[in-house]
Amino acid sequence: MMDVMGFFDIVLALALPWLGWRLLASSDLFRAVVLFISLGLLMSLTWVRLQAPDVALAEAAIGAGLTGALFLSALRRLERLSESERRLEHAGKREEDETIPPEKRRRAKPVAYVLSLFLLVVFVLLLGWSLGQTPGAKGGLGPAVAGQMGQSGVQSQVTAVLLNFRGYDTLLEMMVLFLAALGVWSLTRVRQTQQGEVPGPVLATLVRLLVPLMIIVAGYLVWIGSSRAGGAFQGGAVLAAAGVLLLLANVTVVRQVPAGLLRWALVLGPLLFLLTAVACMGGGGNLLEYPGQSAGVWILFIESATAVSIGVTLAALYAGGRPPAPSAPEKDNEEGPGSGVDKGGKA
Amino acid sequence: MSGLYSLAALCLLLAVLAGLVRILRGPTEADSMLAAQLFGTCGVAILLLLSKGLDWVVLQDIALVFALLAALAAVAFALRTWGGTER
Amino acid sequence: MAFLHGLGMVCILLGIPFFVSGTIGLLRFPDIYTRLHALTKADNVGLGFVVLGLALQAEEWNTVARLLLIWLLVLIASSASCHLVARAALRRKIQPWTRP
Amino acid sequence: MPDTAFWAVCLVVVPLFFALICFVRSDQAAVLGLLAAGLNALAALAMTVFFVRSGPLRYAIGGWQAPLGINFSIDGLSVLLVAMTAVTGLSVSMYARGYFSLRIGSAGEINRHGHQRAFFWPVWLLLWGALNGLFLSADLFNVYVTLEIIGLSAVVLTALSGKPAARLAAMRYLLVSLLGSCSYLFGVALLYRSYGILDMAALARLISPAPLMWASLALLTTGLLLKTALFPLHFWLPPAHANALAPVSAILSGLVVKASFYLMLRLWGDIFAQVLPFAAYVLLGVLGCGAVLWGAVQALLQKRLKMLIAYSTVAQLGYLFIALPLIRLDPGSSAWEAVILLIMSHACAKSAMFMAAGSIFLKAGHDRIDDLAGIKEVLPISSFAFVLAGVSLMGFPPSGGFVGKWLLLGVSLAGGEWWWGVMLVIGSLLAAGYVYRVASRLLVFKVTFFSRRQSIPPVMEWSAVLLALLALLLGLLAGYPLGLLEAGSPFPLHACREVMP
Amino acid sequence: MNTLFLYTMSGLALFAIGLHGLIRSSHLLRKILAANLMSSGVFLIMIVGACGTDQVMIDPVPHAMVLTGIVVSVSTTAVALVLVCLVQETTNRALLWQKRKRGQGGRTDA
Repeated sequence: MMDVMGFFDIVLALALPWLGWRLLASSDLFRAVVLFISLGLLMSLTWVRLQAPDVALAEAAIGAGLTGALFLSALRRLERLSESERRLEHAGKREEDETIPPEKRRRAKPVAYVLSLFLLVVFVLLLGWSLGQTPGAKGGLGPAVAGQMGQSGVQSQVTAVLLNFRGYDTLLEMMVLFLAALGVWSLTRVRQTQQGEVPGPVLATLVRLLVPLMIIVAGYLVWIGSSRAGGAFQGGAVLAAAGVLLLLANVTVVRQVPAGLLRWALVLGPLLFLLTAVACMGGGGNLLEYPGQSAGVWILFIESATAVSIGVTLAALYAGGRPPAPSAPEKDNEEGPGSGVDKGGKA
Repeated sequence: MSGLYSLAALCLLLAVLAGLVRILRGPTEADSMLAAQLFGTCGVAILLLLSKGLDWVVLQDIALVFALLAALAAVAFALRTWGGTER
Repeated sequence: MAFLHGLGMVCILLGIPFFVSGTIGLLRFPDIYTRLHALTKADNVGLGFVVLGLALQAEEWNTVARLLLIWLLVLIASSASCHLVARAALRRKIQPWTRP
Repeated sequence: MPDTAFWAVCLVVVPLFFALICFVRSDQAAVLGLLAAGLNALAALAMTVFFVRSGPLRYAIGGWQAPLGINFSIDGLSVLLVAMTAVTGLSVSMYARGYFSLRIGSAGEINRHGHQRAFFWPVWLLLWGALNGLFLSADLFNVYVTLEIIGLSAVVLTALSGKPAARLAAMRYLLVSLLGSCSYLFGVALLYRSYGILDMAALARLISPAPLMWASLALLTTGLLLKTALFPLHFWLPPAHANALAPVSAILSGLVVKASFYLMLRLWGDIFAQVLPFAAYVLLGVLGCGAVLWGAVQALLQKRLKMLIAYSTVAQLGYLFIALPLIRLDPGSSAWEAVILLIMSHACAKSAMFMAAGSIFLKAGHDRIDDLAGIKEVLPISSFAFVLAGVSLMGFPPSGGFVGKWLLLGVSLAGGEWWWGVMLVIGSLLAAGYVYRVASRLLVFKVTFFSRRQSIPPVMEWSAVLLALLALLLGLLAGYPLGLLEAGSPFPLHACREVMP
Repeated sequence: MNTLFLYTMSGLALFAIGLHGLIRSSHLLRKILAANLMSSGVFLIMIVGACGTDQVMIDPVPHAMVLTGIVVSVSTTAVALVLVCLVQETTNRALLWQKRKRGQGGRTDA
């Protein structure tokens, strides 16, 4: 038995760097993104082999699913921009800039290239050797976590670490997600998609079937998080997958969501997490010290709130900009000459 | 007995990797899109076999999420890159 | 009981060749439409067999239900995406391969 | 119940809470932002008062003790830096309120500046909360998350101005920040793999020379040097700081760069202090000298005022790295006090300078240094603030910069390594060079100065002047902050340290 | 040469490939892909560190760290991709260095 799974690991461990190399060496960007998604899914298999189900779920849902979808939509936007760019140049509007084509530039600095490659190889070999030297991990904080599992209020060790022992990390983690949504909203506004884009019959039925199932699976993952692999991040990611599917199929209900409600949904998770953290201090405890034996209940409450917020935030990140203004798109010249994405879209 | 499952899982993994070669060589973008489908089916099968081989029920949840996400990736491929407005 | 177990094993062993043939089809077929055909059909049947085999060997019912749910989901998803990819390819005016 | 720990928690929770509220109530963002800034300053003041009374403290978040849970370690260094952030942050917030209300006033561009204001406040408060969290936290991975928030919010703030140059600078800044965070995380992963502990104090006791430890130190240091923009890795800083909006430039140069240098101090001064050879410190010192020279020369050549100030940040950071070998060299703690004084006075002076430059830019419509002659007729207070901040940057008595450099000079001469002292003097002369270059343009008497008609609200000018004055007076009042340092001296390198159980 | 060491080497290789790609590739999208690769490599090394001798999980803390890391990297990637689109649109090239060639320092605003 061991040799077969051992061989399975060897194939997997060799496939990852090979795929990574092909990914960066591939000439066509679309193929690079596809390889990146395949790498994410293979990585998820690796996490399964390394006994990390939570990470496998998160990698599959966030790493391969959402990041892949983000890259695809960015790639499409880049192509549409360069397409409209070519049309403008064709029409002679943009002055021809004398940029040195990138290929030639790379040869311009061979010394730096060789030096950086050499440094990298030396560093990797040194690190590889030193990693080989050190004995296997002595269990780090594992025994300490196992010892305190009694008071943690949940069965799954990873959820206990994430939301109880190191809950402060997860709180800041939610702030990072919120900040990303803020950043994307502050940079651009979502293009006014043409109304005419009614999804085809097949896609409509697919969406009608998959989205409810995804929402149920998300709820299931959040619920199962306390005892097995799952939790707020994984549940939120699957919820976001449902949101992305709705955005993809250009379902009209998505555009009717009032901006105020959307902002509250984004803020809900971090705000409730912060308030519960402070509420724990009311009863004389420290920040995030769940009172008495009710840690399990508090954790479930926080997880469900954050899962909703993560889902909405990741879907908003996929949308890639502030929701279009409900009123007639007022003259929003928020950028300089090459103005906002909406200009590009109208070309 | 349970070695059979891992052997099957190994064959599927090799099949997936062989399938990835099509992406590298695939002339059109559509060929690269097949990867999502490939993972949808082979990845789920590998996980189900492993869950039986390693007797680990959690893998079925992961297989479920795999199937959902492979569907999302495939739809994202088809729509975001080629679908939509053909100018 | 052992009979069910044996039958399940046979089903799984039946499923694997379908996967392999799906991949070979993916590599050998000349154009996108035939490859789609190979991939969607062969792999789904392969998965069907594997799921059937595992279901036969499963002890409690919720595992069987879960396996069937996953199989149905993959069926729906891959057929829908096969349709979308084919439609997209047709829109991009990729001509199906004709025997020279 | 309120004691040092309570106020420390407030310092992290209040900015984060108001950031969320500012996002939801974006029309009252400015009012809420200012309220948060005031509350934050109050909390910092209260924490300092309680700290002086009760001394250093370890606060276990979630009630779990150090190795398992995350701890705040509130000692002299973190209290001082939190106070610095509070003071600089408060004045930048007041400046920003005036800045955006002025910009919105001009009818032509209501949308853009309304949009910028609506997103400036939540992102700035998130940055502020993360800065406080970073200075207080004693957990390596928790510091990674706060570093990530600081880096990402700095990038978003830089790109807020919407100009192509700002976007390009923000893109480059984001890639450098990605590279820095990834290598820092790799260092933390290797440390955890070999010692199984994430808490800084516990780690300091376990550290022993091993190949993996050296690799992790190298990774941690590269990550932090990238984020601190030390000399060879500084290419991303000038365009980012120069092309951002005025209050954003003040925040970036004054506070954000200090966060990763503070971590360098923690790593090189405390955790890895026993195992590191003196040669490593000398290497950083040499890079610091390079930064001082390169930054100053570039500053002298710049055509634009904000680029000049950005390059002066690169130079001033050089001083902080020159101080590292002196800290190792110096048995007493005067080198420590010098570094902290330099950090605090640079934060105040540089923020004041960028604020003054922002007002000048708004008034003159451009920031080409050569055409700024006679602007003092139109903007007397801002020009005075600029020159005052320049004095502190030059290290001219009685500014904090002077006392810091003077202490460092003493340490370098006493320790027999006179060349560091010589470097400091050369740096100061060069700094005097570029400050005088600008001052001569600002203060020359020239009656006719064409300027945009809009008048700069007084709050913008006075906040710059007050901050510059504070940087100047820091030298005189050096006793108080340094006294704080004694109360919780985090790094008695020689004395054995009381560490949690 | 047990499989854990193999996974560590594979993680290290991913980090090195990502680092090389981040520095060498010219297109911004490829740089962001490389950055994600680098963090995947680091995560792999962290999780391998958490495995006992026979690949069984003995320490959940690296798992929590990697989960946080994945969410941080998806957030940073999202902002980076939007920025790339904006850079491409205003300077019609998704490259970092074209500014240098057209004269330093375009027009700036306060």
